Amino acid sequence: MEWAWLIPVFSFAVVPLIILFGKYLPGKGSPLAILAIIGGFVLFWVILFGFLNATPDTENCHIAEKTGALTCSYQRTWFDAGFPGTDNDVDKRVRLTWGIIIDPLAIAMLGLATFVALMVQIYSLSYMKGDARFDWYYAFHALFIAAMLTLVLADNFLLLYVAWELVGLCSYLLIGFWFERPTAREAAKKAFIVTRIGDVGLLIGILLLWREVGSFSMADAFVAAQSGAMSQGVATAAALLLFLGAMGKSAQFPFHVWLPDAMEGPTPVSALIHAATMVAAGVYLVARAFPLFAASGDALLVVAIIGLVTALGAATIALVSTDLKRILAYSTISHLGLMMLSLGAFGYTAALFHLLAHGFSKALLFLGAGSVMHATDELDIRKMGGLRKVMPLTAILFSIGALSLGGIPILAGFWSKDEILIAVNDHLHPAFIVLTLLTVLLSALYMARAMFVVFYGRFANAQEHAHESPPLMTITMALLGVLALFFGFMAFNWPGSYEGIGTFLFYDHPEGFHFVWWLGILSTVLAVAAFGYAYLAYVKRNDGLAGLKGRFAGLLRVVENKYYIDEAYQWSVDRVALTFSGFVAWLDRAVVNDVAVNGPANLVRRLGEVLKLHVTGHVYSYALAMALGLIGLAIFWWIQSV
Amino acid sequence: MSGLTDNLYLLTPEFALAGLAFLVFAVDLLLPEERKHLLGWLAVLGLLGLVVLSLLLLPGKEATLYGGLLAIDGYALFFKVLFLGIGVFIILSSIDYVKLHLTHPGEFYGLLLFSILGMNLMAQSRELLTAYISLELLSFSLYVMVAYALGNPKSNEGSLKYIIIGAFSSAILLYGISMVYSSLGVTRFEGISAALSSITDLRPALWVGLALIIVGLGFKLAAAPFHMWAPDVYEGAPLPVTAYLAIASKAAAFALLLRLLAEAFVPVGDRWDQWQIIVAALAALTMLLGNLVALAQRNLKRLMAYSSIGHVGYILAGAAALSPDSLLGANGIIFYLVGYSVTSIMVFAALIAFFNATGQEEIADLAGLADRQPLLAMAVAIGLFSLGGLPIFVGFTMKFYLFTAVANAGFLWLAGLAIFTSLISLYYYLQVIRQMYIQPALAAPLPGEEDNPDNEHSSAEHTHTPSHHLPHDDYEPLPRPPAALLAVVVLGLIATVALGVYPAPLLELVEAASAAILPGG
Amino acid sequence: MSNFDQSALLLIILAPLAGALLSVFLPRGRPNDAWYFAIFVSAITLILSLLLFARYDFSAGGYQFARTYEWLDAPLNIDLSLAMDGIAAPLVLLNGIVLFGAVLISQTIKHRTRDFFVLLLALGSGVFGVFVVQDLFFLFFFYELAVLPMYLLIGVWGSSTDFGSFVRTKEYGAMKLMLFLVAGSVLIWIGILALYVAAGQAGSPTFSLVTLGELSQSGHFGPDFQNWVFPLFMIGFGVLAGLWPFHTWSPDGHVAAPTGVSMLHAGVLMKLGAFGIIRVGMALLPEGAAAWMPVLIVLGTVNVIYGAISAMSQRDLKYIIGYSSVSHMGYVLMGIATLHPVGLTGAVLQMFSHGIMTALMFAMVGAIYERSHVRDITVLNGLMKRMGTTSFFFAIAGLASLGLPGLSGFVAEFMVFTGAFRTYLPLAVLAVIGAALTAVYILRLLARTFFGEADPQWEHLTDASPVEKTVGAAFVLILLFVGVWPAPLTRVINVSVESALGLF
Amino acid sequence: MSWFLFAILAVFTLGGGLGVVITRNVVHAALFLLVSLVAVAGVYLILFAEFLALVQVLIYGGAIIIVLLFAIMLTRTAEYPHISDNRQWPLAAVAAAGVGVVLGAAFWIKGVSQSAPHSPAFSELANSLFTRWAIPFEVASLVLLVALIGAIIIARAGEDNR
Amino acid sequence: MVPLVYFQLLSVALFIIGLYGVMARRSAVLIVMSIELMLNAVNINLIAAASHREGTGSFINFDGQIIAIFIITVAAAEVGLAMAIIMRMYRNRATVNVDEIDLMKW
Repeated sequence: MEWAWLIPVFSFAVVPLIILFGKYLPGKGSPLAILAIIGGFVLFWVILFGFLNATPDTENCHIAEKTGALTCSYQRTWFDAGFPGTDNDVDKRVRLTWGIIIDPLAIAMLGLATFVALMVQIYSLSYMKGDARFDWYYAFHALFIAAMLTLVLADNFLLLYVAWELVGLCSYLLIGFWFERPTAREAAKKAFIVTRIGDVGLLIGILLLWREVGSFSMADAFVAAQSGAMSQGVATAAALLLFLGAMGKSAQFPFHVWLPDAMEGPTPVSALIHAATMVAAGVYLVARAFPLFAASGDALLVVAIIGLVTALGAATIALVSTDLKRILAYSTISHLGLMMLSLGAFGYTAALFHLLAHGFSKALLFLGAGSVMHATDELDIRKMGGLRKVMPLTAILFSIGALSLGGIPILAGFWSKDEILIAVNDHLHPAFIVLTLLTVLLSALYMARAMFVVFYGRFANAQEHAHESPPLMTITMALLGVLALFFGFMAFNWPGSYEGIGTFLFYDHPEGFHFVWWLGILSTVLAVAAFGYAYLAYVKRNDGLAGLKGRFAGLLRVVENKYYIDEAYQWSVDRVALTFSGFVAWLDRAVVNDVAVNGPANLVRRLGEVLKLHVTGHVYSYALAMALGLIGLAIFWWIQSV
Repeated sequence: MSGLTDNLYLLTPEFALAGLAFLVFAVDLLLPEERKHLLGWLAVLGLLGLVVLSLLLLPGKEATLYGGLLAIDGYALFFKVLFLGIGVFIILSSIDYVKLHLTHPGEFYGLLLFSILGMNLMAQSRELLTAYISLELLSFSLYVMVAYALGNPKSNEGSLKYIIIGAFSSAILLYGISMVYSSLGVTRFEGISAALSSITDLRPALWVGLALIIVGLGFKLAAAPFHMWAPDVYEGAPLPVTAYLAIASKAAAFALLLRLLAEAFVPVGDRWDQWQIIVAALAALTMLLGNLVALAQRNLKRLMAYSSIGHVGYILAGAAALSPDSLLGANGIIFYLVGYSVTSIMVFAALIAFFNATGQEEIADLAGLADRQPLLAMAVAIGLFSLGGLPIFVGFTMKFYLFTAVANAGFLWLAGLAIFTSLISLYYYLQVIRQMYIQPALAAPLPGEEDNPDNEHSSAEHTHTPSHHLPHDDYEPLPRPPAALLAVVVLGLIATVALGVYPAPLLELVEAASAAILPGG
Repeated sequence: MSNFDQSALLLIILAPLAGALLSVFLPRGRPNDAWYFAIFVSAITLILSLLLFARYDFSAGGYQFARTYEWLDAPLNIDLSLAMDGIAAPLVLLNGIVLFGAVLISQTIKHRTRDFFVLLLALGSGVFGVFVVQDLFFLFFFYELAVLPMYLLIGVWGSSTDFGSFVRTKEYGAMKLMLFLVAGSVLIWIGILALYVAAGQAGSPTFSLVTLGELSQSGHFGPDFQNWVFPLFMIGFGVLAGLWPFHTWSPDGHVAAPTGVSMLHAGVLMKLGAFGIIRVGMALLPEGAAAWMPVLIVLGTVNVIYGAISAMSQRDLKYIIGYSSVSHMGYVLMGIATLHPVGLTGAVLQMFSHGIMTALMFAMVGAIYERSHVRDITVLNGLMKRMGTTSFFFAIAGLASLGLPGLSGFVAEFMVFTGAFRTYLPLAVLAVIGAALTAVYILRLLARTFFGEADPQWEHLTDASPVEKTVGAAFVLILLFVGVWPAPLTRVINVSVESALGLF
Repeated sequence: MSWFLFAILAVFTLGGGLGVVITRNVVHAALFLLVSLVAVAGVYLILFAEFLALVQVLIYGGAIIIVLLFAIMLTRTAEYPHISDNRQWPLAAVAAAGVGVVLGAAFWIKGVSQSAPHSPAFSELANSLFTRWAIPFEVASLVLLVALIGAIIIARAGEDNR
Repeated sequence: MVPLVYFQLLSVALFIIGLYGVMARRSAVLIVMSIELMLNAVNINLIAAASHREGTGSFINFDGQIIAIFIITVAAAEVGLAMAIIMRMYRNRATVNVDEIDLMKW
């Protein structure tokens, strides 16, 4: 297991190789990247089994306090700052370390990341074929996956922050991959800056914890938080600050604005970064720091509320959006909101389970959308229809993903969502469960809408030239599809062999698999009803929908405009920020420089111009001056002498 | 009366100098007009000989001649060599100028030699009348030399103003002497100090008399408010004479003042402590006025005049820092005088060469000099940087030394003011350097640039153009300056840097000199 | 002690100076000769600085390579005593690197080339001097020597720019820079004299930092004295460090200065100020420092925020970088003002990292300006297409300056924050926010200038020359190296930080 | 008796002086100057400085006045008969008065208590002039020489400079 | 017997008259005359001091008279040179009025 650090290092290693020699390598270096990630994926299994066999008395392993999970961690010193010495002392020095932690959470994320990354990279081989910057694409990919793996393995906040920023960078680079497009350029900038705002919170939180604990180790921080060595207020503040970072990364309201725009990037990138892995990092962070959140109840409540608002709001927008990828993006936001909600409801296991399930399904959906794009160069669903005739495989796989996220039973999404509902129901105010169910309904509805409009119904003539995608793409999709289908069964308790995910991924105490019938049935009914209605509305084209739209026209406009949040941002940036900075710049030039600096200088020069007039050029006035000076000097001397 | 004229041989250099002057006059009669420049070389050789003679004859000699009228000591020797040296370089840099622009070369060099004699005696005299007469010898020569550009009304006007104010101030000086004499009965420096410290009921006449003497010397130093003649005279005088005024006559006046203060006032102790502030006040006024007004100058000579007034202010600050038990102040002053002389000679030599080639003397005329004659530009630039007090040049070291002395004597405020005013001075020095290096050659100064040298539109015509894309080839280069001037400039450069980087050897000599007049230190 | 250790410091000061003096005798009008010679000289200094840094024994710490040369004895007592400690070591290295880079980049100087390199080398020698002398006189001497050439370097080889609403001529930039810096040195000079006088009253008049340090520790400098003298140094050196509100010389100077000079100016010269505060202010006047640090850290924070906000709405590349330098020097000042070991270490590291980063930026901007004669980011666009390498290097530098982990900027800023969080929590929070602002203007710059479709008018632009590529690549590698493995620097800095803060 | 003489001489001295600075006619001014100088010589006499009185009359009354008159004739301008004062004369009067007050006060306060005036023997004077004061004497001769040369060069007509 | 002070006051009076003349007159020639008055004031002062033996008997010397001799000499030379310059001025500028002689100022 101590070799886990190799997983990211593989990918890090290939980055410079591809950048420097990519042009000369076969496949522009893409094989290198894929090899690296394959290595990572293999190593993941090694570590998984190593971990399953590990016991608290294996070296470097122990049962972590509070989380109660078996944890193994390995560390190397990075560098010391401050006075020479070894021990951390908040007033003398701080030792920074490369440290990895291996626990169920980390392993789960490893699995998700490596697998999806592998799929996506293979998929990209044919999707990105012939792109001018093919090599750069794979370099960025490798860099991203390396950073992502570091992020999940990090055992101290600083390393986590480092990786956190790097994934942000890669997302920036990949969103702006086609930087010639102004839209892509702006989207990338927006993504970076918006997430950066969250990161400020994260950094402040980390430094705040350091201030309290004296080291950046997560474990120390959690112990301090739980043992009360850290005051309740500080714990809450720190937790909320960390959550700020999580909100940025996981596109939680009000920082969700960047994610839809991020769809400007290549679709595989959207699948990997903006669906499966990076955006989940926020959820991962909250889960990772759960002891801290748990130590302050208020923080968790905030998490839940934000999560719910996000989930609901995003779902509604997804319902009316007309861009296939954006629909998926909003659904991602919505599901991330659900995960946050579940965490806020102590649904630790549920959240992570849903994270995985959603990861596979959403990756599948994006790749499907990608193959649609590949086939039609079109993203506006209004111009699509009946594609299943031309690309049946894609249609089936996409449908699987949609049904899974729509919460149709036995598919992965259903089970994970069910867990969340239970958690919400158990731990939170009744209002929450109602709204959550509404969200469930909506998510089913928009999934169904996307699915039916694109693949079923009348064939849109716009796409004669459309065709099924090449095997590399379909195969990878198929693999993901399998997971989307059956991953849900991981939740069950298979007596003898496997006790269910709840005994592996848990907080505080292992949880068996449980199922609340009325909730299950209710959610199923909602989902099925949603799909049914969608079928009628979009395939059979009965015009109940039009009437509905007419009735809620005003509301519709608000929703279609994404609640004007982007406009609000735009306004605040243009009107407030830029105006203010313009003012400061003017101040600096006109006041600080021209008045405060040039002023005195010119004053002195003018003084010279005036003073020089005393030399009149008339000899008698020189004599007069001497006489006056004489009087002054004589009197002065006299005074000084007596 | 025996004893008075013992070891009169110690005055050999002075007599020889007078002899040299007469020799020049004599040879002048023999030489044809076109060979007269040889007189200059004759004078140079003679002066160099005198330097050697003095260095062979005088070191280590301590004596006072004529019952305390003249001193033979390290101090006198140091300044003697300094003045002779200055004379050498001034003559070297004026030979061509004289040939080009002046008549009566023989008399010119002769008068110059007489004035050097006067300066030597000023540094040696320990008695008021002797000092006065020597000073008049210097002044008279200068009156004539200032007027030497006979056809030039400016030169004429300068000398008229100079002689009127000069006579006026010498009348004041003499009145001071008479008051001192009438209240103490002595005019010898140590006599004065002895009387000051011994006699109990001193008369106000004495204080006022001393004040009048300071006024008289203040005129010679061009210390504010007795400085107004300086700009006019400097501007009117022929360039070499301007240089001579700015360097030699100032150095001589300070040599006299320093000896007077050190031998007559400083030993008096507590009274001197009270008088220091007076000198400090003069210094402050002088450095402020000189540097501020210099900001507004367009004419090179006038600029140098005001800047020299500023430097006088610094040196006076050093004079205020004299103290019976420390040589720091005296060292600072002497070191500063040497450094100032070296730097200024270099600058003036370069300006003379420029004037010989172009006949121009406005700051704006220097435009593009860096391309037209790089060596001259470099000399002027380095000289001005040095005067502005920047390393690695002597200007920095000497200012640091002097201001340290001032601060150490308890006048930190004065040192601060001095440092601040040298910041101001840097501004106008940089304006000259800007003309030479930045302004393209032959570019007539733009309208409005005069009153605001770094204003916006001064280079609006080449916005967005890196300077090295500017056409810098449209200049006509200046002829290479003749050997004599070249020698002065190069030697000046070497000395400016050498003294700035390693002044220790010089400072040992300076220590010896100041120890001679401040035995207590 | 090997012979090298004996004389290395003197060598590293004299080498550029000697080079400058020798260059004077090179034939005029043969630009390349001057350039080659300057490369030769600066290469020597680079090697020397590398050797010095490598041979500095960080386990022993303290001042090393000490050597004293008699200069003036009583009554002034000035010696040229040289020594290098762990705070100076990285900066010496920095100067070696940046000087070399600046000389290489200055290949494009074709007019009065010889004079240019003479001045450039003189400047470099002055900077080396300040870092390694142990005597106030010489510290001031070299300080002024480093300032002096700037006027001509900017005035002669600089460029004037018309910003429509206002014009910045090179004369203006040069003059302002010169007067500002010398005005700062006025205060420093007064402070030095005050110290000398105080030492004299304590019985041993001297300018030696060592002796003065002993005097100050034996309590010869009273609190009142320290409280009025320290601000002289704080502001005097602060001017050079771009301390708000005495910063305006810096952006204007950059706008006017030629590339190589901008590199040295922002890369090294501004560091002299911060270094002076540590070396003179903190070491000799600890009580005064302790009393004034709250002021300094407030000003430093203002630097950070103010610089970033002003940079946001600038249109000229050099103005943006100039203001970002103001902002980044703010971190240095903050780090110093924390008086916290980690913070101070961060400050020194930030000096190094910012030196490299900003030098790289100016180098690349110079490359662009050379080709397009435009620095207006609203006019330039799509350069990534035309000048890929240049844009890439610039982007790396930009990312470093917005504190991206893995690049040196992050490590340094982060350490500064750490120290500040311990000592001045609210200001530290502000500073972190300021770091986010950096991202705004850097990304805006990248998006406007390098991304997007290129106008046809930029078709003709060629990518960086081999020389520029070399410099850029080298600097990028340094940024990466320090960002990934700062230990070689920090372990050197740490020891001297300990002795520097030992007084507090 | 000596009081009477002193008063007379003082009146002539100052009167002459005032005449010089007040009259509007330059030639008159020169004559007033002569009066004043001769009166000063008289003052020397009542101070028993006969030699000085002699020198005074010879050099001043003789040489200097003549030189002045020559100069006046050679530089005759139309306004010599009615030359006016410059604009700042009131200021000048004030300043002069100020100087007078200072100097007068300086002498008046703690004035010297003195005994009868006496005079050195003429021989002593000469002796010390040529022994003790030899150097100033020689320098003075040089001064005269310089003035002579200068006067010749400057005043010589014709050849102006190129 | 006239006390020394009265001679000194006399010299002061003459001195300031000369002083006034220098500051108030326009013609260079008159200014030179005024300077001569000042010098005579000096001489009176010196000679008076020289020829009064002081009660406290601190000095008997006639240096005063010697100084006076020198002053007279120098004064003569001064006048000569000044007149030469004035004539040159007259030849160049056709005036000797100092308020018209201000080519150079400021």
